[in-house]
Amino acid sequence: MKLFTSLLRTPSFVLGFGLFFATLLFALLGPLFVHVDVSTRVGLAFTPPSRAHWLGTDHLGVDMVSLLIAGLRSSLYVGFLAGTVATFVGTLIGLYGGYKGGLIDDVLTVGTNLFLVIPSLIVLILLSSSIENGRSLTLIALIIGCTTWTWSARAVRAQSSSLRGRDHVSLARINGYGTLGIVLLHIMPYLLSYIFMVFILQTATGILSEASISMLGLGPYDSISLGKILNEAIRNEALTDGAWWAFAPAMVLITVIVFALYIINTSLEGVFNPRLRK
Amino acid sequence: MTETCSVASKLPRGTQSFVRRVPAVRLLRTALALLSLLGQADCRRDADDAGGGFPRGETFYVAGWQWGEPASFNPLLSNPDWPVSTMNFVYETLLMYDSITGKMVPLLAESYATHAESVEVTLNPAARWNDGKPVTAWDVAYTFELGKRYKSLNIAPIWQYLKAVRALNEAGKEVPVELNATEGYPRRVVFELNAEKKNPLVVLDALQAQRIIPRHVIEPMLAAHGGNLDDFDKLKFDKDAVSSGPYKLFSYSSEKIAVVRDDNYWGNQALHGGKRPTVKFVVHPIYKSNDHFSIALQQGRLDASSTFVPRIWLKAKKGVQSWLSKEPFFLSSAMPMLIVNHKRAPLTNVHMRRAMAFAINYKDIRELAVSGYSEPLKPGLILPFGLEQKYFSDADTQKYGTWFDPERAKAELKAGGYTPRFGADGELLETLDESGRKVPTVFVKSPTGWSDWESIVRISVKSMRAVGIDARERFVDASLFWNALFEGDFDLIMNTPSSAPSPSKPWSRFEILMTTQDFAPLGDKMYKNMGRFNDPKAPGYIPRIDELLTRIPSMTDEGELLAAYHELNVIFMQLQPDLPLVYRPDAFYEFSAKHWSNMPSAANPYLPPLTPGDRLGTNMLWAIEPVTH
Amino acid sequence: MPSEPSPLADQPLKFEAKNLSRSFGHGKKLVEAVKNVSFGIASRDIISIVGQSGCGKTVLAKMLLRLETPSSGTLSFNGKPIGNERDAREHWRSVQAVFQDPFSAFNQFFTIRSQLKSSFKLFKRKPEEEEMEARVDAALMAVNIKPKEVEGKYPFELSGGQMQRMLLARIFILRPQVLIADEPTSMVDACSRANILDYLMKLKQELDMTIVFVTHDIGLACYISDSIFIMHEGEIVEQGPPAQVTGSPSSAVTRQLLDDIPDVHRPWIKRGALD
Amino acid sequence: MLNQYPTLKHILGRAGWYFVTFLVAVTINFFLPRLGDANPVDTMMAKVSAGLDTASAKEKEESYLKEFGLVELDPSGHVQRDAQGKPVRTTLASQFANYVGMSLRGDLGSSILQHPKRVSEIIKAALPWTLALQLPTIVFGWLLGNVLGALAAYKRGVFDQLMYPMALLASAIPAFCFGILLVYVFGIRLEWFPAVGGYDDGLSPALSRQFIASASYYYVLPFLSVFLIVVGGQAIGMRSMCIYELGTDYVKYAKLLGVKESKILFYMFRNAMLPQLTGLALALGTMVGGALITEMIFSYPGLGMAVLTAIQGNDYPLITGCTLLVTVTVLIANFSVDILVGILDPRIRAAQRTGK
Repeated sequence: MKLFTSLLRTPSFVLGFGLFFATLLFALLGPLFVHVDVSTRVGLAFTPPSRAHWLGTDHLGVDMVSLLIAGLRSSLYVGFLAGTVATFVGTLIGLYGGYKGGLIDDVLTVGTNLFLVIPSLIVLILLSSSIENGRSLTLIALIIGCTTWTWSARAVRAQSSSLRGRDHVSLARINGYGTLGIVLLHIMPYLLSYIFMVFILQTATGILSEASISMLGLGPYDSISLGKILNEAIRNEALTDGAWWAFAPAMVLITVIVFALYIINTSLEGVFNPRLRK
Repeated sequence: MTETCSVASKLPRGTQSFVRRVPAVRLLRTALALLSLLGQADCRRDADDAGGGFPRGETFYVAGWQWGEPASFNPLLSNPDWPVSTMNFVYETLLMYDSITGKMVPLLAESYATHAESVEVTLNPAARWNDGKPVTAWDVAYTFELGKRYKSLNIAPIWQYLKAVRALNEAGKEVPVELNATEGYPRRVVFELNAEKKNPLVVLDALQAQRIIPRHVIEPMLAAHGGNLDDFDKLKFDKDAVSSGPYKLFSYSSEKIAVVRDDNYWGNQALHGGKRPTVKFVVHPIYKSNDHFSIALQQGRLDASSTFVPRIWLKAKKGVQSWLSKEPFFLSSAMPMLIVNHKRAPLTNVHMRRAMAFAINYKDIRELAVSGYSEPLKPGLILPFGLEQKYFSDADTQKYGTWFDPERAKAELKAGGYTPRFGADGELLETLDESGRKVPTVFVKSPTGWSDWESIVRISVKSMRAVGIDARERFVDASLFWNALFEGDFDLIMNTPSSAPSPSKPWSRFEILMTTQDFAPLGDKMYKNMGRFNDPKAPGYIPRIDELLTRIPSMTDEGELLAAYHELNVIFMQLQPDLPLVYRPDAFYEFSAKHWSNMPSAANPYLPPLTPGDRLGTNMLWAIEPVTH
Repeated sequence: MPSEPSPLADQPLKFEAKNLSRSFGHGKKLVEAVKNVSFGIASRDIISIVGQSGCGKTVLAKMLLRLETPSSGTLSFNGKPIGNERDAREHWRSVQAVFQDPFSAFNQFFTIRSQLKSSFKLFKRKPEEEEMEARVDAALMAVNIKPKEVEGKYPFELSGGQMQRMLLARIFILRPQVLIADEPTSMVDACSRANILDYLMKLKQELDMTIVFVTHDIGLACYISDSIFIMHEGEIVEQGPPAQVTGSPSSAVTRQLLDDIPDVHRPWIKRGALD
Repeated sequence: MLNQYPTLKHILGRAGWYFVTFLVAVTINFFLPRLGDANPVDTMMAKVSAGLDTASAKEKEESYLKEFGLVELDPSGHVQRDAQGKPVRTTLASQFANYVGMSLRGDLGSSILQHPKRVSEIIKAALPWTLALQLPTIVFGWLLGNVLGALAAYKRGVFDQLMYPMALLASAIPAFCFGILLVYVFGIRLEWFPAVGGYDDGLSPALSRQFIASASYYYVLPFLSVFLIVVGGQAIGMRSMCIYELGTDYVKYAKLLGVKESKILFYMFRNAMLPQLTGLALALGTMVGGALITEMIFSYPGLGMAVLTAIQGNDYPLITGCTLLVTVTVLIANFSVDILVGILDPRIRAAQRTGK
């Protein structure tokens, strides 16, 4: 509670959270106010904004506002799913390696470094281009999650290894807790705020990664995402034809979400860190 | 390097001072200097022009033919890079087909004639290789005969239809080959037709498509490689190749390919009244995506392009033009379509195919996916305009054809025993067949990243679903696409079969879609009739189609020909083996008049709409004039 | 006091260390925390390990607790080498500990009571729910805390003295043969300190427990111990009953330790610390 | 044996781990692209088979399969066939063995898509462009970002309040969005800078003033598109590191003792910088990945595009060659930073000696 009030007194948190909440509302409640229809043709290609269609149409004459709402939903979905997977994998490996130390830690560290060394974008591209059938939104999110967990593993590992010598961990050990129990009950709770920050950053990374691979034309083909809107706009020459409404709003949305998540993260850091940096 | 300095002084003043003033730029310059040192090894050829560059007033920039890094200019490869592949810059064809008049224009050949049992070509006596040797009938015969020896050559399939290619002298006698002959060489080439498969049309196609190579150079080279074509294919032919064309390869890198005018070109005297091309260099920049060509075109960096430029009317403000200055802007000759797999349910059912043909919103495709660049689509496989118009029957299409008509689509579905089930929100849930079983989803394959095709597929799927056909898009990697097409691994697949205008149209369009030659089961490759239509071993085989396809090429009576085409087109419309979607040009042709004037267009139609070097478009290089600013 | 017998009572006890060493790192800067230590604890006494900070006493305690592995030498408990047992819990059933910092010894995220209850994990057969509750209550009573007082409370809601008693309550539940008390009094006020020492005595007397008392305070050690080990730089430099060690210290280290005891009758400035 | 030379021992130890990482990376590089069922020869065939009859197409296909080692050969060099007469494909394992053997000989094979070009040829031509675009961008961006971040942390006040949100925003904008925006505004609308390519179409790479001027002019937009984002990201990192350092006891103590401000700043900067070095190594690691999108947006020559087209066309030798190169670069960058930090940071130096 105290934490929450002190957060509310942080202007950057209010700004970040406000922005994020606004995009979330737009994605979730948008369909209540706007008739979302991403298949019907309502005009010619790249019709400029008008009263009926505030942001004009895309290259297939589909209402841009509808596309943005649908795209935003997918992007948020990818972000959260990828963020969850990456945080989960990274946290688990980081916690375990950091607590165990020794050879297991070394092996895990090498594994982590390995994934860090091979650029994740390349792995992403390789994986997503080698999957012929059903490069679905969910699959892409999972792939992103499975390739971007590395730095959260590193960050969590450092924290976890600093906790392993604490008395309460020793007590848990002589109380007969197994490794899993210690990691989950006696180390992870201490890092929850940290892991939450990691999750926020991983979500931002997920959204950016999806946009990147969609930009390269390797996006999901079962749904619309912000990256795909951009990709379609560029490939269908929205730039050349000056159809800013086909790409600028999608860019703004991506930037706003990521920006909001970044500010939330830094403001959280300001609140959490005094405790972490003992 | 002396030339470098003199050229550098021609640099616009603004640029120079810009370079001098900014320290960051100076740093950068050093970095780049180091960089180009690194790049030196690769740019050997480029170094030939010593960084002097291509003077804008003498250079023509063209694009749309080369998408990746150039690798080889070997004329025997199936896919050499621009300017060798399908261009008349370096190697030349015997004749050039004029898609507007339907006539063959002379190039290496002075004339040609079709006889009952043969096609005969007479070479231009002035035709010369750039080493001074004449282009002989031996060269022509050798070029074609290589296809008999090496089955992997593009020219090989013609030997189904040929008995022999013979080089004759004026007197009609064969003379022994003499590689270094400069006089008394044969100029007449007789293509003797295979009596069992008499088809002069494919021979005429080959005369305007096959580039002739110098026997006196290639034969010894091939011999030096022990006759091993795979070894020979490794030769790049990127330096001092012996060729007959008006241009030579000048330089190439991953960013561009350039050709330079050959001032000793034989055709300057023989074909162009002593004039040489006004263009000294033709450069093909290699950009990484389609829209970059549009940007370059509207900024005047490109003079002509053969890429798809959407909404050209918006670019007209910046000086981008096409053949016509108003809709439909282009002349169409090709028909992108959905190839139907006849071995997969429910596509085996003619009602389903016709329902699809009635369901698709051709107007949306034309207006949105191809920017309205063609006449509205009419049913059948014959173009209702241009040279093919004479075979087109409006009455037949009214009677048998399919148009965009959702109600009739639904009626066809009903006739086929199909019942669609829609959800509360109007979305199609599934389609049930007569026995109440779910009809499998029909997937429409298309390569990812081909933006106009993707749009076409999206619109088709949308309109099919609207009437109750359970179709879905499936975009696949280009690398997977072609294999799927040939092996029949698809339900519906995008393709533009046999698109280039040639003497054999519209026969070849029917043939590639409906022939049962080399019929192979799914999983084996078929390069024609990829949809496995009209299986000769299956019940319901219609021998009449093969009969018509075999007979049309040798028909000479126009009335007979007309009747045959009508019959074939009616069969196509009734059975709807495939789903044509829209018309579009075989090769797009856009140009910018910023640097060169007198480009061919509908207003100035001295040549068909082709970029320079592309078939008859080559002749443009003598006619265009630099714009003086 | 609960009258039921300790689950682990009446077993012979023998703690034996032979040439025990523990070092960290390697190369030039090898740190030997414990050097070649040998001893045997066979009685059910209170044994104090006394030494200055960094003398290796905590590392030694951790090795006895099986929280650290010796680099060399052997450590056996009741004849079985430590670390070789199939079930580590076997060892912790017999050897338990209270730690220096009561605040950091408990997990901040669970209630005190639930953490006390989790001690039953060590039991071979986990008692019924009701019995566990009763035992926890009994253990709390044993350290003079009304169960109601700490009902639903988290570690950070209690005082240091209370927390330290909670650690002891654990011991009343587990009733090990050996208790290793690592500076249990250093973080609490003087009043609680005496209290805690009393409980340790009580554990010894009532439950017949052997207590290894780790401290830097030789005075405290004298107060409760039956035997004292003096450690310095990883080695045991002197051992014996308190009277002998304090009465006639044989090593300079012991003398120094004795000198460090604050003496109200002697002004500290006279000791020449500022010379 | 090496105990007398802890630093050397440390370096060797790290080198050992990096070597293991390298081996695993090489294996992944090989197998990852081959996960899909796409066959590069099909792509080649698609390009060449137009107009071929089935029999000759088959023959051609087999000759390609043979050349790329995708079919088993009998001792006389002929393609082995199964009962149906189809060629026997090689197993992935034997392809891997072949690949390892070739890699050890420094032979990256020839490209499939750009057949018959050698992979090393392609990389050699593309790499300088990628390096020229990415290296200065990352290094200068890193330097400027660190200076700005340190200043913001030290000065606080208005400078920080302005710089920090800007830096956050800059790092939140996806690089490609920024690139597209630059192309749109400065390349297409205003036409101040070229939108496409690496140098004037009318020039060829050479050491001439004209070429260098042109290349510099074309360099501006791609450079900016990456540079500002790097600056933003680095400034944020440096700022928080410095704020942390400012709060440490040694800085407080030094201030109490009246140590000169510039000296404090120097120590603070040095200490805060070390973790940032790791960031630099990582940034260098993402170089080719980042280059990919930049090069695509600007049609800029370089390795990124080669990688992308290779991936889309399943050009295994080229993919493997490029990823191998990337892996080696990243490993070397990380290794050097590891060693450098070890030498520069007294804390880590001490830790090396105690081995912990």
